[in-house]
Amino acid sequence: MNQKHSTTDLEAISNGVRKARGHVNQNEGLIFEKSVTGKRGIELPPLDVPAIDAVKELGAEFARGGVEGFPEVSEIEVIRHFTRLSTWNYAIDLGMYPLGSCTMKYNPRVNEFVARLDGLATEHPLQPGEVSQGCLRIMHDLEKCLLEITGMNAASLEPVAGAQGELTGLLLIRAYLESKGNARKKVLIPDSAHGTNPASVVIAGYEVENIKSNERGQIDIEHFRQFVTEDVAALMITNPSTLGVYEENIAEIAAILHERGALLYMDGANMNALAGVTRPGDFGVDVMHLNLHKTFSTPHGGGGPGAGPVLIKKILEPFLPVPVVREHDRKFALDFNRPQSIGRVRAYCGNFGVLLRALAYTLAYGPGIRQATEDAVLNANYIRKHLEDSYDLPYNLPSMHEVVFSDARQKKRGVNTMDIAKRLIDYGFHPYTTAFPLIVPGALMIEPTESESKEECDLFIDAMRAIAAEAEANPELVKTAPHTTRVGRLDEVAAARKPILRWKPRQHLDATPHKIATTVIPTA
Amino acid sequence: MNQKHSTTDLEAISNGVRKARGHVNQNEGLIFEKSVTGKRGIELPPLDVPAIDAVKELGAEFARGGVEGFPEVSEIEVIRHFTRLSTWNYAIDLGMYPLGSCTMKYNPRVNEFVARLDGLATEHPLQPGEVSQGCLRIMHDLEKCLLEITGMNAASLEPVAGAQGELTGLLLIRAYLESKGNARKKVLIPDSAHGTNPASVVIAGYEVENIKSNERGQIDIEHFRQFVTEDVAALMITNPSTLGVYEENIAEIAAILHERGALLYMDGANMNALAGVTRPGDFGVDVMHLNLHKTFSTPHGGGGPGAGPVLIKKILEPFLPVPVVREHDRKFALDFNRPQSIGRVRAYCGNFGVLLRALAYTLAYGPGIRQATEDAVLNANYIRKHLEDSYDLPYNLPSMHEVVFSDARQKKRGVNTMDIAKRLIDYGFHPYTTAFPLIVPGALMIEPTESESKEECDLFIDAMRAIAAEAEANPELVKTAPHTTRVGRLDEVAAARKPILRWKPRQHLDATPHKIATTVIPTA
Amino acid sequence: MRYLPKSQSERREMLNAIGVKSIETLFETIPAKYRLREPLKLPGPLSEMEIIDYFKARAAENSRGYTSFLGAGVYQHVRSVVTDALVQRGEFLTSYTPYQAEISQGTLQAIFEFQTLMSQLTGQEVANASMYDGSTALTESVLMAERLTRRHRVLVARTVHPEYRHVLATYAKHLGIEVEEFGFAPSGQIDAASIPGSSWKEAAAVVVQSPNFFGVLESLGPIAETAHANGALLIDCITEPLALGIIKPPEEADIVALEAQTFGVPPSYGGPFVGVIATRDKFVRQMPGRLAGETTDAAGRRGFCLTLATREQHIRREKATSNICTNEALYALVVTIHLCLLGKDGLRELAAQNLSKAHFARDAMKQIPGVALPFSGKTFNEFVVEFPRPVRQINGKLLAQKMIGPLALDKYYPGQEKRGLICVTELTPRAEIERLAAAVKGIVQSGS
Amino acid sequence: MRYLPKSQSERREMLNAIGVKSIETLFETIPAKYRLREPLKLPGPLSEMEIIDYFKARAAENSRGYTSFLGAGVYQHVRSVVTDALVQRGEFLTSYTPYQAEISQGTLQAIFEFQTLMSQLTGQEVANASMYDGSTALTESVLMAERLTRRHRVLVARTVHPEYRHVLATYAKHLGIEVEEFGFAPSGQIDAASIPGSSWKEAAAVVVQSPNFFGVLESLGPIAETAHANGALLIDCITEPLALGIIKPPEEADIVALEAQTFGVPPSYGGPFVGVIATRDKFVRQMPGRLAGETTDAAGRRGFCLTLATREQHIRREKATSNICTNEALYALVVTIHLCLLGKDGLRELAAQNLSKAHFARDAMKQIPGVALPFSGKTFNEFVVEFPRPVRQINGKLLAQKMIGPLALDKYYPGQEKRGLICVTELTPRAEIERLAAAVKGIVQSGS
Ligand SMILES: Cc1ncc(COP(=O)(O)O)c(C=O)c1O
Ligand SMILES: Cc1ncc(COP(=O)(O)O)c(C=O)c1O
Repeated sequence: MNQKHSTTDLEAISNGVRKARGHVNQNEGLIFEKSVTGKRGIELPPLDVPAIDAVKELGAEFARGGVEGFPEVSEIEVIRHFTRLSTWNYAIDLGMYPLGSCTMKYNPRVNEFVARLDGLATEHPLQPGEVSQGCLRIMHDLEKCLLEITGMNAASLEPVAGAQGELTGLLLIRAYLESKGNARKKVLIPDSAHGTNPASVVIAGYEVENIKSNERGQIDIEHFRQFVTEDVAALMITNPSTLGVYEENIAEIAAILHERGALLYMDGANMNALAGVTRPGDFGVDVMHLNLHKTFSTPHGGGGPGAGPVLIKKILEPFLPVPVVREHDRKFALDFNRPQSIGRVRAYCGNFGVLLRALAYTLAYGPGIRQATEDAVLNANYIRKHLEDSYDLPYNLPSMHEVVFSDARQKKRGVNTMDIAKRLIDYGFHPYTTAFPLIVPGALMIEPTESESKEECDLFIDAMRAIAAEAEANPELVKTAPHTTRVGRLDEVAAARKPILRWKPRQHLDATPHKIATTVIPTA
Repeated sequence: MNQKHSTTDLEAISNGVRKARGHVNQNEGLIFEKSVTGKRGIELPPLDVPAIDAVKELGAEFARGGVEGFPEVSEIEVIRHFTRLSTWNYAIDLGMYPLGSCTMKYNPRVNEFVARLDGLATEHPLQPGEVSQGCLRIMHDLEKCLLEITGMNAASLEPVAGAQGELTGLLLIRAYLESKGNARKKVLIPDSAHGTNPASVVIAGYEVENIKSNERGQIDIEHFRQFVTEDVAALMITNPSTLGVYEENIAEIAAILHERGALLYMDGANMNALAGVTRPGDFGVDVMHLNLHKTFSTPHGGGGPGAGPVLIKKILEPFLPVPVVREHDRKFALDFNRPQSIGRVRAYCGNFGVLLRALAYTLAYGPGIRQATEDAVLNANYIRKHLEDSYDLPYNLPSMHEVVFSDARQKKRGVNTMDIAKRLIDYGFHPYTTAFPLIVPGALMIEPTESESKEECDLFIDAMRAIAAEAEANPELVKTAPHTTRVGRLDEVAAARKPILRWKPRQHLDATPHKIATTVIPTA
Repeated sequence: MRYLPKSQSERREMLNAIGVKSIETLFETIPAKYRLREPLKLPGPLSEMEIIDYFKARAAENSRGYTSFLGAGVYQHVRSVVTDALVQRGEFLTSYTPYQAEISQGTLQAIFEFQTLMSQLTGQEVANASMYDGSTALTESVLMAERLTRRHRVLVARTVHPEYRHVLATYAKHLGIEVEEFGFAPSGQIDAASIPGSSWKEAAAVVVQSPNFFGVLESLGPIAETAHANGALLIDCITEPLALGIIKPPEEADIVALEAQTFGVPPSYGGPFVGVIATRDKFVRQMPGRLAGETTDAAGRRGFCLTLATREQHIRREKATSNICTNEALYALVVTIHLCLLGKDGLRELAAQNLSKAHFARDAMKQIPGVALPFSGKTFNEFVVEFPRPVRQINGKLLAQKMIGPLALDKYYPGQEKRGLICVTELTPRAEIERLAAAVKGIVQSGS
Repeated sequence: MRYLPKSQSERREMLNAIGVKSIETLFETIPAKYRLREPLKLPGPLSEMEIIDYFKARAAENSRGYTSFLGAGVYQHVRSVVTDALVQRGEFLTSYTPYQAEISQGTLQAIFEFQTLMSQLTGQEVANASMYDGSTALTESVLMAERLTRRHRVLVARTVHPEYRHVLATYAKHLGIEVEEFGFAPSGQIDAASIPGSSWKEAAAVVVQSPNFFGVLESLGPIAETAHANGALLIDCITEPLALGIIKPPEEADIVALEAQTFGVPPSYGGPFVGVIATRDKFVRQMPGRLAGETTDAAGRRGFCLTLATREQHIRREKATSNICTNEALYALVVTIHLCLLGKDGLRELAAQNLSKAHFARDAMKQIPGVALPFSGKTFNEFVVEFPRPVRQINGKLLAQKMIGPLALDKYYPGQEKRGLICVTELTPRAEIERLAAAVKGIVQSGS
């Protein structure tokens, strides 16, 4: 309980909440606040060679006495510190994570197991090919799977996130167009696009031209045609769009672009709606990336890592970044000899550990990956159906893997999407995505993924309906949520205005109210 | 929050609680309530031999269609089910666990790692010695360490818990005395003993004779002398006693017993007070057991497993249970050829996985194990010092690894040890041991172990003092604790009167209030 | 030392607070002459890395790379990494016995689920929260039968696991319980007819095992009838309960003593394992071991707590049903998670695969000239083979080919040196079964 | 399918609730001709066991059993099992970016601790919550310097990791940033004098690395002075920050671009790793990447939240400081836990061990006739050796002896085929160093 409430308030807070309850939870200060000189959490085997005197060897110019302020704690304190911290987090392993556009699906445990195998986790990226056949084969096998799923012709596994995949794809487009004599100037982006799209376009040296979606949230073909001038290098489109809607004219859009010498880039972040059902390569896409940390189940880990492989049509292959995995006679090698390559977007071979997990995921399903897609779309539509009465649906088009509502109705009572999201926390759920896509003011973007059971979907529906009712009957309750978390809404304005971005000894000794200090107990 | 409280109550509940706060926590039904026909959490590789028709092969007499009522759930549901359940538990990894007599110390993570190694976790207990040298050497090395720590001469690693160690030790005493011509009739046990001691005595075919501790909680030598008749096979003593007090006359006691042909058995559950400081073998003990799941840090795992190796003097060696590990020329073997053996107390070779962890623990410390002992005793005395003013200390003797208070003062306000224990939960701690030892009415038995930092001890002291103050000022608050857990005190009387010991489909469908049911939502 | 969360200055500070000069003072109740003056002679201290190196070196001295055909109460089956990931959560791994129910609901609900699964599996009404292992579960079942019937003789089939019988004998010896063994028929099943009527009259219980130590399924109906007619209880011991996935549960039995290692618990050179006792509701107050029960709190919310503790040593001391205190809770959790993952279909399929695999192996062995199957009874995933030469000789040669051959029965049954017990599970690749058959054939034919 | 929590009947029930006949209906917005009629041609489905078998087979095709002397930006150091046990907790592993602070305080506080550790280590005022890796951290540092100085030229030492420079070149190409490289002196340190004055005038930044790619420590003082005098920033790139345990932090630098893999992150054939940017407070609003900041809730309780998001793409889109969104949070957590375990003393000791080991190896190599150490600068745990023959030839022979030899510098520095970069850490046993020296000696002497 994070605020003082009257008894009636308390009843209101937990009334109808079936999925969660309060429970006692450990406090924990910063690790620096637990530090005492002389404690440590790792011991090293004794040195088996003569010890060098570092100060003498390095001299006053280089020698350092130790890192000032570094923590000194024992092993059990580290265990408790991070175990306690972990209990403050929500996670997929705890429940539904309906973050639209994020595809928070189950992260299979076997993937973690195989990623840690001796002989895989231990391999150095610069070791000779003779002793790297296993790694290379994994990359090769994954590449083949991704090409089959997307219907594309070639791939680079190097980009380590969706955004880097975007940049890589755009650089490929640029290299290709340059090879045709004109790199062109602009990339078109619908207004529903994710923020990384325009940001990547700029790094690739293009200008962004935003194109408005029509009243149905789709690209208006006629309108679009006018945009595709000689200056346009490509259209960068998310399909299904961030509204969760399939771009019905995608093939025609591709044709228009191709006709004018431009290319079609597809942000594949929403591939969870398509895998096994349709293939971007078949409907005209020239370049795309996948987010393996979304569609292919690799864990988000509180913000990363990811992998954003780029998949392309044949015409773009000469320009792929180095290195590329090649097979010859069941022997695998890294190919660096690619004179037309755009270069490199990252050192070594990309996030191999993520690629490996994605392959484990793909092998688990095989062609059955279609069932996952179907279940994801089924869940989204089931939720949509049951919430249509309670929330405003700004774009009434068929939903695929996600559905986007708006807070239009609740706003009349002063309750916005963020308030509803925070209240969901009291109901035992992670919020949906708020404030995205930008074309929906006050968006509630809900993506359940295939990993949710009917039971979990039903509880979510119940919670969302209950909150809609609360927004009518007791808007204050929603606006001040969450009520059951160990901290309430944080002052983000203060955080940004006078940023405190690291612990410092002095500042925190003063700030005793925040500190879980160890009191000095007067001995009797 | 598990009850409805007024605002002032709420403030009282969390006032002064520095170690914990409420936080939202997931509900979860029984796994059987989540089951839906056709789901599953494991898939098997395809069968690589012709499939047998089980019904045909086994016939109607034997063939079974499937286990009625078994759950049918997917992998992610299993992950969430047990992850959610886990968050309802307290654990050493979360904080101090001051359970007296239980030695809840840090369970090193590396021990879990090595116990799972391919080549250790995978070994079959009946495999030939030629391919078991690693396992045998581990047992041998552990045995040597335990003998050095205890000062004894020989060991059996077979018993899988303290209680089984007791039984084994008593059977050894019986066999030895029988070999001398008279097994005798009785085993003496101080009234402060753990319940397993008398229970084990009975299984070994002896009668229990309880002997009263004197007003100092110790064995009165003169009184004791009278007890040691010709009928007495042994004294079974815990040292330090369950009061945490070293039995000052132990050597003299041993001498009296030996003089009269009886033996001294020491329950080594409290060895955490002695390791590296003194050795039972040196002060006259003939037989003892160790609780590796206490002193040697192997995890309690919610109730087990354990291991209770028995350590003995030379004279008892012929009677050890089979098998015994033997070394010859750095080759190790199991010795079954022991004609005078008492037999076997368990199939195979004991809890090897626990033994292995105990060895890992011992290797981590080496001779430094003394420092752990010192820290354990330091913590107990530090806590004692700071709580003496607030709680009654019935036996004012020097404490070793634990200290036992009584609720005598708080009882005057109607608050008993269990109430204080429950209130500790609100303060973010696991309770101490209540209601043991029996010689202290309303006991508060506190064993911090060496794993607690000064910070954690200080928070514990603060909490205990705050509760003592609450017991004065607001006894009701303490008597109705805990207030912050997901369930309140449970009706244990009802549980025992009409026991519900398993889930049954019918019963639970009726009990809808308890069930987190999946509502059927009317479609609009 | 990395496990100790104290600095030297804190130690001094705490000694000051206590009011003593040095730590030695706190040990002064130990007579000086017994206080160690020298450090113990122990190996170490070792860093984490060195500990890992030590155990990796030991692991390399064991059977890695060998194919094993051993069962005999300890089985290698598929285990999911999911189980291990979950039991390694600190909240399960490092928690104590759930006496404090309000902060132990996780363990308690899991135990309740374990009890339910074990009841369902065995067809019994109630099961406990675990015993040390199968051998002690069996032994305690006999003591339980003695308390229930107040009779002191127990009839035990020689087809019951020999090490279990050894444990029973050790416990029984000083409790005035007479253990009478009886033999088996050519089918490999018990020869109940060989039990004298006089024995029946005094019998507290008759103990059988199914599948028995030879892998043969026992018919429980007839023996149950005889037992009950004589006022005795039937105890069924089960060392390979995976069989219950496709084989009828021992509903006729009054007590079932189970070893649940087969369900996700690694062999680990013999333990920790998971014993269980399951029985009829009416016998529950004589059943040893912990029990979790369902109840409610004051607000009516469902919760679980340990119950019927008046059976246990911490309450009843010398009058308790058993001396057991620490049990095998964590491995009961392993079994629970494993069975939840397998589920109804998975368990059935797994059992069926074992049946098919073992029958394939049985057929392969049968076809080797000179090799015979001595018992005619139905089997699950183990069976006895009779060779023209001592099993130990054959095994020596198999070992050289990186195979751990059949268990030589003469280890337990003197005189049966040519008989070996073979176990084949879903994990034994067909190619390895064929390699075994070929190797045996070669050895038998070569005659050397 | 085991990952899917639905039965067929539930699917049907849900379709009914939605009001459609079949799942196909929900895909009808996809033109029929693009809907797949055939199942995809993918391997699988595989059970968990088969997946493990597949990856174990792959692992066996790699370098297990070989001793490696490779570093070059990726290091094998001691890792504690504690770190892995903690990061595998579902609450860390399976949580999203902590935008919802109230239920993400665990991740947020850990990030805040990471930022603090990185600041302390580098002697900088502020550090971000991670970049993809060192190479992109360096690249983004250059872009940051460009924004800060509004200059478009960057001077980069050829002693900076060649693959990092390659990444920088790829990004810089279309942004109008001119990358000008400069060489190194016989000491192996940068040859700052070779930079023309005209270049300095237009320079946004000068980029050096210390320890540099040859393992040699750079003196940052002089170059910092020159840079600052010319209005340019100094960017220090660090690929082996373990050195900072005993080597002075680059306080003179304005931006530090770090690869933190060395702190507990497995090499994993090149990723995931952990890039970091650290800088001065005054530059923070031009720094890319997430930041966690301290704040309070309405009740005054301390809490953490992501902050200064106006730098980021989801707010600023094409005007953002970077396109980075997903970063390497989980591995930043690995680094955080690892450094908390090591602590001040542990880090120092570990660094000192590396120094001693590498110097032992350097001495051993130096003693081989015909083998020379071409650079005179001070080194940490890597150093360049010059052989009388091409490194690749030597490595071929070492590989046959299960050693992965020095990195042949001609991979990146054409013409330097006789020079190799050797890395030795605390994990390289002395005996293996001696084996390498003996093998090299043999190869060099045999002449074949
Ligand atoms: C539609 C879309 N595009 C691109 C991205 C960026 O991917 P990443 O975060 O892996 O860089 C995201 C991630 O949230 C996304 O949802
Ligand atoms: C003093 C004492 N003796 C014996 C035992 C019994 O040991 P176990 O539970 O391992 O059987 C205990 C366990 O709590 C104990 O504290």
